[in-house]
Amino acid sequence: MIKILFFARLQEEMGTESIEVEKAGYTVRDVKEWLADNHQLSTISQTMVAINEDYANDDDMVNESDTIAFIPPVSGG
Amino acid sequence: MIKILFFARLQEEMGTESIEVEKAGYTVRDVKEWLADNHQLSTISQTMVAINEDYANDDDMVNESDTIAFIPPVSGG
Amino acid sequence: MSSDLFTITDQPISVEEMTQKVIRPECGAVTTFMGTVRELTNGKRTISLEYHAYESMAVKMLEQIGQEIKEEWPDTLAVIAYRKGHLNISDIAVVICISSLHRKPAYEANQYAIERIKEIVPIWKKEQWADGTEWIGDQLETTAYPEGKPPKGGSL
Amino acid sequence: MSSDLFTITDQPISVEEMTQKVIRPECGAVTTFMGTVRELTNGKRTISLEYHAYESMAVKMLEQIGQEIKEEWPDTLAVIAYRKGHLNISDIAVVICISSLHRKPAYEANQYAIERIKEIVPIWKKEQWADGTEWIGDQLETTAYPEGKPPKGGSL
Repeated sequence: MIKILFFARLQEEMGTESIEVEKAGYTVRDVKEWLADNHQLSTISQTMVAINEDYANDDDMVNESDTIAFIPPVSGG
Repeated sequence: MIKILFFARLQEEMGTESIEVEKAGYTVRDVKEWLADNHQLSTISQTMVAINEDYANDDDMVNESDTIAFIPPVSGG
Repeated sequence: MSSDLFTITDQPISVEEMTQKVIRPECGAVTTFMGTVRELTNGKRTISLEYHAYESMAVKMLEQIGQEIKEEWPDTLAVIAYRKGHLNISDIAVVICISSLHRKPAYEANQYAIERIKEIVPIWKKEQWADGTEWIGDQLETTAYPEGKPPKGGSL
Repeated sequence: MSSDLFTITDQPISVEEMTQKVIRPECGAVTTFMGTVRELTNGKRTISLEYHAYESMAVKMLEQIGQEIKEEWPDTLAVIAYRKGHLNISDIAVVICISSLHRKPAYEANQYAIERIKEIVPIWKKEQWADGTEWIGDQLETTAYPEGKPPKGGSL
Protein backbone atom coordinates (compact mmCIF):
# COMPACT_ATOMS: atom_id res chain seq x y z
CA MET A 1 0.00 0.00 0.00
CA ILE A 2 1.08 3.55 -0.64
CA LYS A 3 -0.50 6.71 0.70
CA ILE A 4 -1.31 9.58 -1.65
CA LEU A 5 -1.77 13.10 -0.22
CA PHE A 6 -3.62 15.92 -1.96
CA PHE A 7 -3.38 19.63 -1.18
CA ALA A 8 -5.04 22.92 -2.10
CA ARG A 9 -6.95 22.76 -5.37
CA LEU A 10 -6.17 19.05 -5.82
CA GLN A 11 -7.68 18.33 -2.43
CA GLU A 12 -10.84 20.19 -3.46
CA GLU A 13 -10.99 18.30 -6.75
CA MET A 14 -10.49 14.95 -5.04
CA GLY A 15 -12.82 15.79 -2.18
CA THR A 16 -10.39 14.09 0.19
CA GLU A 17 -7.01 14.69 1.79
CA SER A 18 -5.58 11.26 1.10
CA ILE A 19 -6.16 7.84 -0.33
CA GLU A 20 -4.37 4.53 0.14
CA VAL A 21 -3.84 2.33 -2.90
CA GLU A 22 -1.92 -0.80 -3.94
CA LYS A 23 0.58 0.99 -6.18
CA ALA A 24 3.93 0.12 -4.61
CA GLY A 25 6.52 -0.24 -7.37
CA TYR A 26 4.93 2.46 -9.52
CA THR A 27 7.04 5.42 -10.60
CA VAL A 28 5.83 8.95 -9.89
CA ARG A 29 4.90 9.15 -13.57
CA ASP A 30 2.83 5.97 -13.30
CA VAL A 31 0.95 7.32 -10.29
CA LYS A 32 0.24 10.59 -12.11
CA GLU A 33 -1.15 8.72 -15.10
CA TRP A 34 -3.26 6.49 -12.94
CA LEU A 35 -4.68 9.53 -11.10
CA ALA A 36 -5.36 11.33 -14.37
CA ASP A 37 -7.14 8.30 -15.78
CA ASN A 38 -9.14 7.45 -12.70
CA HIS A 39 -9.83 10.82 -11.07
CA GLN A 40 -9.73 13.36 -13.92
CA LEU A 41 -7.38 15.68 -12.02
CA SER A 42 -6.93 18.60 -14.38
CA THR A 43 -3.72 20.04 -12.99
CA ILE A 44 -1.83 16.95 -11.92
CA SER A 45 0.89 17.54 -14.50
CA GLN A 46 1.64 21.02 -13.09
CA THR A 47 2.20 19.84 -9.55
CA MET A 48 5.40 19.03 -7.77
CA VAL A 49 5.64 15.66 -6.08
CA ALA A 50 7.21 14.65 -2.79
CA ILE A 51 7.92 11.14 -1.60
CA ASN A 52 8.19 10.90 2.19
CA GLU A 53 8.47 14.71 2.40
CA ASP A 54 11.30 15.12 -0.11
CA TYR A 55 10.73 16.45 -3.59
CA ALA A 56 10.89 13.68 -6.20
CA ASN A 57 11.15 13.33 -9.98
CA ASP A 58 8.86 11.56 -12.42
CA ASP A 59 11.25 8.61 -12.64
CA ASP A 60 11.45 8.03 -8.90
CA MET A 61 9.90 4.84 -7.56
CA VAL A 62 7.20 4.75 -4.89
CA ASN A 63 7.89 1.88 -2.53
CA GLU A 64 5.68 -0.08 -0.12
CA SER A 65 4.47 2.17 2.79
CA ASP A 66 5.74 5.36 1.11
CA THR A 67 3.73 8.56 1.22
CA ILE A 68 3.51 10.43 -2.06
CA ALA A 69 2.23 14.00 -1.94
CA PHE A 70 0.95 16.11 -4.84
CA ILE A 71 1.91 19.70 -4.27
CA PRO A 72 0.28 22.42 -6.39
CA PRO A 73 2.24 25.68 -6.79
CA VAL A 74 2.76 26.96 -3.26
CA SER A 75 1.59 30.40 -2.13
CA GLY A 76 3.45 31.05 1.08
CA GLY A 77 4.95 34.35 2.12
CA MET B 1 28.08 86.22 17.98
CA ILE B 2 28.03 82.76 16.51
CA LYS B 3 27.94 79.48 18.39
CA ILE B 4 30.42 76.72 17.51
CA LEU B 5 29.62 73.12 18.50
CA PHE B 6 32.20 70.34 18.81
CA PHE B 7 31.54 66.61 18.83
CA ALA B 8 33.36 63.33 19.45
CA ARG B 9 37.13 63.64 19.12
CA LEU B 10 36.94 67.37 18.48
CA GLN B 11 35.02 67.83 21.70
CA GLU B 12 37.74 65.93 23.56
CA GLU B 13 40.44 68.00 21.90
CA MET B 14 38.68 71.26 22.71
CA GLY B 15 37.69 70.17 26.20
CA THR B 16 34.31 71.81 25.68
CA GLU B 17 31.05 71.22 23.83
CA SER B 18 30.69 74.72 22.47
CA ILE B 19 32.11 78.22 22.33
CA GLU B 20 30.57 81.54 21.35
CA VAL B 21 32.67 83.93 19.31
CA GLU B 22 32.28 87.17 17.33
CA LYS B 23 32.74 85.62 13.91
CA ALA B 24 29.49 86.50 12.12
CA GLY B 25 30.24 87.14 8.46
CA TYR B 26 32.98 84.50 8.31
CA THR B 27 32.72 81.69 5.79
CA VAL B 28 32.96 78.10 6.96
CA ARG B 29 36.49 78.08 5.59
CA ASP B 30 37.38 81.18 7.62
CA VAL B 31 36.07 79.58 10.82
CA LYS B 32 38.05 76.39 10.12
CA GLU B 33 41.24 78.40 9.64
CA TRP B 34 40.61 80.44 12.77
CA LEU B 35 40.06 77.23 14.77
CA ALA B 36 43.16 75.61 13.33
CA ASP B 37 45.26 78.66 14.15
CA ASN B 38 43.89 79.25 17.63
CA HIS B 39 43.06 75.77 18.91
CA GLN B 40 45.40 73.39 17.04
CA LEU B 41 42.55 71.07 16.09
CA SER B 42 44.29 68.30 14.18
CA THR B 43 41.35 66.88 12.28
CA ILE B 44 39.29 69.97 11.54
CA SER B 45 39.84 69.64 7.79
CA GLN B 46 38.37 66.12 7.80
CA THR B 47 35.14 67.10 9.46
CA MET B 48 31.81 67.91 7.93
CA VAL B 49 30.19 71.16 8.91
CA ALA B 50 26.57 72.02 9.60
CA ILE B 51 25.08 75.49 9.92
CA ASN B 52 21.84 75.49 11.90
CA GLU B 53 21.63 71.69 11.57
CA ASP B 54 22.04 71.55 7.80
CA TYR B 55 25.25 70.40 6.15
CA ALA B 56 27.19 73.33 4.69
CA ASN B 57 30.10 73.92 2.32
CA ASP B 58 33.36 75.78 2.89
CA ASP B 59 32.05 78.79 1.00
CA ASP B 60 28.86 79.15 3.03
CA MET B 61 28.56 82.19 5.27
CA VAL B 62 27.97 82.03 9.01
CA ASN B 63 25.55 84.77 9.98
CA GLU B 64 24.81 86.48 13.28
CA SER B 65 23.24 84.05 15.80
CA ASP B 66 23.96 81.02 13.61
CA THR B 67 25.13 77.75 15.12
CA ILE B 68 27.97 76.08 13.29
CA ALA B 69 28.76 72.47 14.19
CA PHE B 70 31.90 70.49 13.40
CA ILE B 71 30.99 66.91 12.74
CA PRO B 72 33.75 64.28 12.68
CA PRO B 73 33.08 61.12 10.65
CA VAL B 74 29.95 59.65 12.18
CA SER B 75 29.80 56.11 13.57
CA GLY B 76 26.12 55.34 13.85
CA GLY B 77 24.50 52.03 12.96
CA MET C 1 18.97 21.91 13.44
CA SER C 2 16.60 22.65 16.30
CA SER C 3 12.91 22.49 15.40
CA ASP C 4 12.58 25.48 17.71
CA LEU C 5 14.15 27.62 14.99
CA PHE C 6 11.80 26.58 12.16
CA THR C 7 8.18 26.32 13.10
CA ILE C 8 4.63 26.25 11.79
CA THR C 9 2.16 27.59 14.33
CA ASP C 10 -1.53 28.41 14.62
CA GLN C 11 -0.77 31.16 17.16
CA PRO C 12 0.23 34.81 16.57
CA ILE C 13 3.98 35.12 16.06
CA SER C 14 5.90 37.41 18.43
CA VAL C 15 8.54 39.39 16.55
CA GLU C 16 10.16 40.24 19.88
CA GLU C 17 10.63 36.56 20.79
CA MET C 18 11.89 35.69 17.32
CA THR C 19 14.43 38.49 17.52
CA GLN C 20 15.68 37.31 20.91
CA LYS C 21 16.36 33.86 19.46
CA VAL C 22 18.95 35.17 17.00
CA ILE C 23 20.69 38.01 18.89
CA ARG C 24 24.20 36.84 19.85
CA PRO C 25 27.19 38.71 21.37
CA GLU C 26 29.23 38.25 18.19
CA CYS C 27 26.54 39.83 16.02
CA GLY C 28 26.07 43.42 14.99
CA ALA C 29 23.09 43.08 12.69
CA VAL C 30 19.65 41.50 12.73
CA THR C 31 17.21 41.66 9.82
CA THR C 32 13.58 40.68 10.04
CA PHE C 33 11.01 40.11 7.33
CA MET C 34 7.33 39.98 8.14
CA GLY C 35 4.75 38.96 5.57
CA THR C 36 1.40 40.50 6.48
CA VAL C 37 -2.05 39.91 5.03
CA ARG C 38 -2.69 42.59 2.41
CA GLU C 39 -6.17 43.98 1.97
CA LEU C 40 -5.98 44.63 -1.77
CA THR C 41 -4.53 42.39 -4.48
CA ASN C 42 -4.93 43.56 -8.05
CA GLY C 43 -7.83 45.73 -6.95
CA LYS C 44 -9.73 42.95 -5.19
CA ARG C 45 -10.47 43.28 -1.51
CA THR C 46 -9.57 40.41 0.79
CA ILE C 47 -11.71 39.89 3.90
CA SER C 48 -9.56 37.18 5.44
CA LEU C 49 -7.55 34.19 4.42
CA GLU C 50 -6.55 30.78 5.56
CA TYR C 51 -3.15 29.22 5.25
CA HIS C 52 -3.04 25.47 4.84
CA ALA C 53 0.23 23.59 5.14
CA TYR C 54 1.57 20.13 4.53
CA GLU C 55 2.93 20.72 7.98
CA SER C 56 5.57 18.06 8.54
CA MET C 57 7.08 18.68 5.14
CA ALA C 58 6.80 22.47 5.52
CA VAL C 59 8.90 22.34 8.70
CA LYS C 60 11.40 20.10 6.92
CA MET C 61 11.65 22.57 4.02
CA LEU C 62 12.11 25.52 6.41
CA GLU C 63 14.94 23.56 8.03
CA GLN C 64 16.40 22.91 4.60
CA ILE C 65 16.31 26.65 3.84
CA GLY C 66 18.08 27.22 7.16
CA GLN C 67 20.74 24.72 6.10
CA GLU C 68 21.17 26.39 2.71
CA ILE C 69 21.61 29.76 4.43
CA LYS C 70 24.16 28.32 6.84
CA GLU C 71 26.21 27.05 3.91
CA GLU C 72 26.04 30.26 1.90
CA TRP C 73 26.41 32.71 4.84
CA PRO C 74 28.23 30.75 7.57
CA ASP C 75 28.18 33.53 10.17
CA THR C 76 24.40 33.85 10.17
CA LEU C 77 21.76 32.42 12.47
CA ALA C 78 18.24 32.09 11.04
CA VAL C 79 14.81 31.51 12.53
CA ILE C 80 11.57 31.25 10.58
CA ALA C 81 8.01 30.96 11.84
CA TYR C 82 4.97 30.48 9.64
CA ARG C 83 1.43 30.91 10.82
CA LYS C 84 -1.27 28.59 9.54
CA GLY C 85 -5.04 28.81 9.86
CA HIS C 86 -7.32 31.82 9.75
CA LEU C 87 -5.72 35.27 9.40
CA ASN C 88 -7.22 38.74 9.17
CA ILE C 89 -5.95 41.81 7.33
CA SER C 90 -2.55 42.97 8.69
CA ASP C 91 -1.99 39.74 10.61
CA ILE C 92 1.55 38.43 10.35
CA ALA C 93 1.79 35.26 8.26
CA VAL C 94 5.53 34.72 8.30
CA VAL C 95 8.53 36.06 10.22
CA ILE C 96 12.14 35.53 9.17
CA CYS C 97 14.92 36.73 11.49
CA ILE C 98 18.59 36.60 10.55
CA SER C 99 21.51 37.71 12.69
CA SER C 100 25.06 38.10 11.49
CA LEU C 101 28.31 39.86 12.31
CA HIS C 102 27.73 42.56 9.71
CA ARG C 103 24.66 43.81 7.96
CA LYS C 104 25.18 42.64 4.37
CA PRO C 105 24.79 38.88 4.98
CA ALA C 106 21.79 39.57 7.23
CA TYR C 107 19.96 41.31 4.38
CA GLU C 108 21.06 38.81 1.72
CA ALA C 109 20.17 35.71 3.71
CA ASN C 110 16.83 37.20 4.68
CA GLN C 111 15.84 37.91 1.10
CA TYR C 112 17.03 34.46 0.07
CA ALA C 113 14.82 32.89 2.74
CA ILE C 114 11.59 34.50 1.57
CA GLU C 115 12.32 33.67 -2.08
CA ARG C 116 12.94 30.04 -1.19
CA ILE C 117 9.81 29.88 0.98
CA LYS C 118 7.79 30.91 -2.06
CA GLU C 119 9.43 28.15 -4.08
CA ILE C 120 9.57 25.06 -1.91
CA VAL C 121 7.54 25.33 1.30
CA PRO C 122 4.20 23.52 0.89
CA ILE C 123 1.85 26.20 2.18
CA TRP C 124 -1.19 27.51 0.36
CA LYS C 125 -3.46 30.42 0.93
CA LYS C 126 -7.18 30.45 0.39
CA GLU C 127 -8.51 33.97 0.13
CA GLN C 128 -12.00 35.12 0.96
CA TRP C 129 -12.83 38.07 -1.29
CA ALA C 130 -15.21 40.90 -0.46
CA ASP C 131 -17.29 40.11 -3.56
CA GLY C 132 -18.17 36.69 -2.16
CA THR C 133 -15.76 34.69 -4.28
CA GLU C 134 -12.67 32.90 -3.14
CA TRP C 135 -9.35 31.99 -4.59
CA ILE C 136 -6.74 29.33 -4.12
CA GLY C 137 -3.58 29.50 -6.09
CA ASP C 138 0.05 30.07 -6.45
CA GLN C 139 1.94 33.12 -5.27
CA LEU C 140 2.05 34.59 -8.77
CA GLU C 141 -1.68 35.04 -8.44
CA THR C 142 -2.12 34.19 -12.10
CA THR C 143 -4.82 31.59 -11.72
CA ALA C 144 -8.16 32.64 -10.32
CA TYR C 145 -11.21 30.49 -9.80
CA PRO C 146 -14.09 32.94 -9.49
CA GLU C 147 -16.60 30.18 -8.86
CA GLY C 148 -14.69 29.13 -5.80
CA LYS C 149 -13.64 25.85 -7.36
CA PRO C 150 -10.99 25.11 -9.92
CA PRO C 151 -12.39 23.61 -13.13
CA LYS C 152 -12.70 19.85 -13.16
CA GLY C 153 -11.50 17.57 -15.89
CA GLY C 154 -9.49 18.82 -18.79
CA SER C 155 -6.39 17.34 -20.36
CA LEU C 156 -3.10 16.41 -18.76
CA MET D 1 6.85 64.15 8.84
CA SER D 2 5.87 63.18 12.36
CA SER D 3 8.68 63.27 14.90
CA ASP D 4 7.09 60.14 16.29
CA LEU D 5 8.49 58.23 13.32
CA PHE D 6 12.12 59.36 13.67
CA THR D 7 13.44 59.43 17.19
CA ILE D 8 16.55 59.46 19.35
CA THR D 9 15.95 57.88 22.74
CA ASP D 10 17.87 56.91 25.86
CA GLN D 11 15.44 54.04 26.52
CA PRO D 12 15.46 50.48 25.13
CA ILE D 13 13.73 50.33 21.75
CA SER D 14 10.77 47.97 21.37
CA VAL D 15 10.84 46.19 18.01
CA GLU D 16 7.24 45.18 18.56
CA GLU D 17 6.10 48.80 18.93
CA MET D 18 8.17 49.94 15.98
CA THR D 19 6.63 47.23 13.83
CA GLN D 20 3.11 48.23 14.84
CA LYS D 21 3.78 51.78 13.67
CA VAL D 22 4.34 50.72 10.05
CA ILE D 23 1.89 47.84 9.54
CA ARG D 24 -0.96 49.03 7.32
CA PRO D 25 -3.86 47.18 5.60
CA GLU D 26 -2.45 47.93 2.14
CA CYS D 27 0.93 46.39 2.99
CA GLY D 28 2.14 42.86 2.55
CA ALA D 29 5.73 43.26 3.70
CA VAL D 30 7.63 44.72 6.64
CA THR D 31 11.41 44.65 6.94
CA THR D 32 13.30 45.50 10.10
CA PHE D 33 16.96 46.16 10.65
CA MET D 34 18.43 46.11 14.14
CA GLY D 35 21.97 47.20 14.84
CA THR D 36 23.21 45.49 18.00
CA VAL D 37 26.37 46.07 20.04
CA ARG D 38 28.95 43.53 18.89
CA GLU D 39 31.38 42.04 21.38
CA LEU D 40 34.35 41.63 19.03
CA THR D 41 35.63 44.10 16.45
CA ASN D 42 38.80 43.16 14.64
CA GLY D 43 39.69 40.82 17.49
CA LYS D 44 39.26 43.42 20.26
CA ARG D 45 36.67 42.82 22.95
CA THR D 46 34.18 45.57 23.71
CA ILE D 47 32.86 45.82 27.26
CA SER D 48 30.28 48.50 26.59
CA LEU D 49 29.85 51.61 24.52
CA GLU D 50 28.24 54.97 24.60
CA TYR D 51 26.48 56.65 21.75
CA HIS D 52 26.61 60.42 21.66
CA ALA D 53 24.44 62.39 19.28
CA TYR D 54 24.03 65.92 18.05
CA GLU D 55 20.47 65.16 18.90
CA SER D 56 18.39 67.88 17.25
CA MET D 57 20.32 67.51 14.01
CA ALA D 58 20.30 63.71 14.22
CA VAL D 59 16.49 63.72 14.34
CA LYS D 60 16.42 66.14 11.43
CA MET D 61 18.72 63.88 9.40
CA LEU D 62 16.61 60.80 10.20
CA GLU D 63 13.59 62.75 8.95
CA GLN D 64 15.52 63.66 5.83
CA ILE D 65 16.32 59.97 5.22
CA GLY D 66 12.61 59.27 5.65
CA GLN D 67 11.85 61.91 3.04
CA GLU D 68 14.43 60.47 0.62
CA ILE D 69 12.89 57.02 1.04
CA LYS D 70 9.40 58.38 0.43
CA GLU D 71 10.56 59.92 -2.84
CA GLU D 72 12.40 56.83 -4.07
CA TRP D 73 9.89 54.20 -2.84
CA PRO D 74 6.54 56.04 -2.63
CA ASP D 75 4.53 53.11 -1.29
CA THR D 76 6.72 52.66 1.79
CA LEU D 77 6.32 53.86 5.36
CA ALA D 78 9.50 54.16 7.42
CA VAL D 79 10.26 54.53 11.13
CA ILE D 80 13.70 54.80 12.65
CA ALA D 81 14.71 54.90 16.32
CA TYR D 82 18.26 55.41 17.55
CA ARG D 83 19.34 54.78 21.11
CA LYS D 84 21.87 57.08 22.73
CA GLY D 85 23.79 56.73 25.99
CA HIS D 86 25.30 53.64 27.57
CA LEU D 87 24.76 50.28 25.83
CA ASN D 88 25.94 46.79 26.72
CA ILE D 89 26.81 43.89 24.41
CA SER D 90 23.78 42.75 22.34
CA ASP D 91 21.78 45.87 23.21
CA ILE D 92 19.90 47.31 20.25
CA ALA D 93 21.36 50.62 19.05
CA VAL D 94 19.16 51.28 16.06
CA VAL D 95 15.91 49.93 14.63
CA ILE D 96 14.67 50.65 11.11
CA CYS D 97 11.20 49.39 10.08
CA ILE D 98 9.85 49.71 6.56
CA SER D 99 6.47 48.57 5.34
CA SER D 100 5.40 48.37 1.72
CA LEU D 101 2.93 46.67 -0.58
CA HIS D 102 5.47 44.12 -1.78
CA ARG D 103 8.72 42.87 -0.34
CA LYS D 104 11.29 44.30 -2.75
CA PRO D 105 10.90 48.00 -1.84
CA ALA D 106 10.82 47.06 1.86
CA TYR D 107 14.25 45.46 1.59
CA GLU D 108 15.71 48.15 -0.66
CA ALA D 109 14.51 51.10 1.40
CA ASN D 110 15.69 49.44 4.60
CA GLN D 111 19.21 48.93 3.30
CA TYR D 112 19.24 52.46 1.97
CA ALA D 113 18.28 53.79 5.41
CA ILE D 114 21.16 52.14 7.26
CA GLU D 115 23.68 53.22 4.62
CA ARG D 116 22.47 56.81 4.87
CA ILE D 117 22.51 56.73 8.67
CA LYS D 118 26.18 55.82 8.50
CA GLU D 119 26.79 58.76 6.19
CA ILE D 120 24.83 61.70 7.52
CA VAL D 121 23.40 61.16 11.00
CA PRO D 122 25.59 62.87 13.61
CA ILE D 123 25.99 60.03 16.10
CA TRP D 124 29.28 58.74 17.46
CA LYS D 125 30.22 55.71 19.44
CA LYS D 126 32.80 55.61 22.17
CA GLU D 127 33.92 52.08 22.87
CA GLN D 128 35.30 50.76 26.13
CA TRP D 129 37.70 47.93 25.33
CA ALA D 130 38.49 44.98 27.57
CA ASP D 131 42.19 45.91 27.52
CA GLY D 132 41.42 49.20 29.26
CA THR D 133 41.71 51.39 26.21
CA GLU D 134 38.93 53.21 24.47
CA TRP D 135 38.17 54.28 20.99
CA ILE D 136 36.20 57.00 19.28
CA GLY D 137 36.01 57.03 15.55
CA ASP D 138 34.19 56.65 12.33
CA GLN D 139 32.24 53.61 11.26
CA LEU D 140 35.06 52.36 9.07
CA GLU D 141 36.97 51.76 12.30
CA THR D 142 40.18 52.85 10.65
CA THR D 143 41.32 55.32 13.27
CA ALA D 144 42.17 54.03 16.73
CA TYR D 145 43.44 56.05 19.66
CA PRO D 146 44.95 53.47 22.01
CA GLU D 147 45.82 56.09 24.62
CA GLY D 148 42.18 56.99 24.95
CA LYS D 149 42.70 60.39 23.39
CA PRO D 150 43.20 61.42 19.82
CA PRO D 151 46.56 63.06 19.17
CA LYS D 152 46.64 66.82 19.68
CA GLY D 153 48.09 69.34 17.30
CA GLY D 154 49.39 68.23 13.94
CA SER D 155 48.91 69.76 10.56
CA LEU D 156 45.70 70.72 8.80
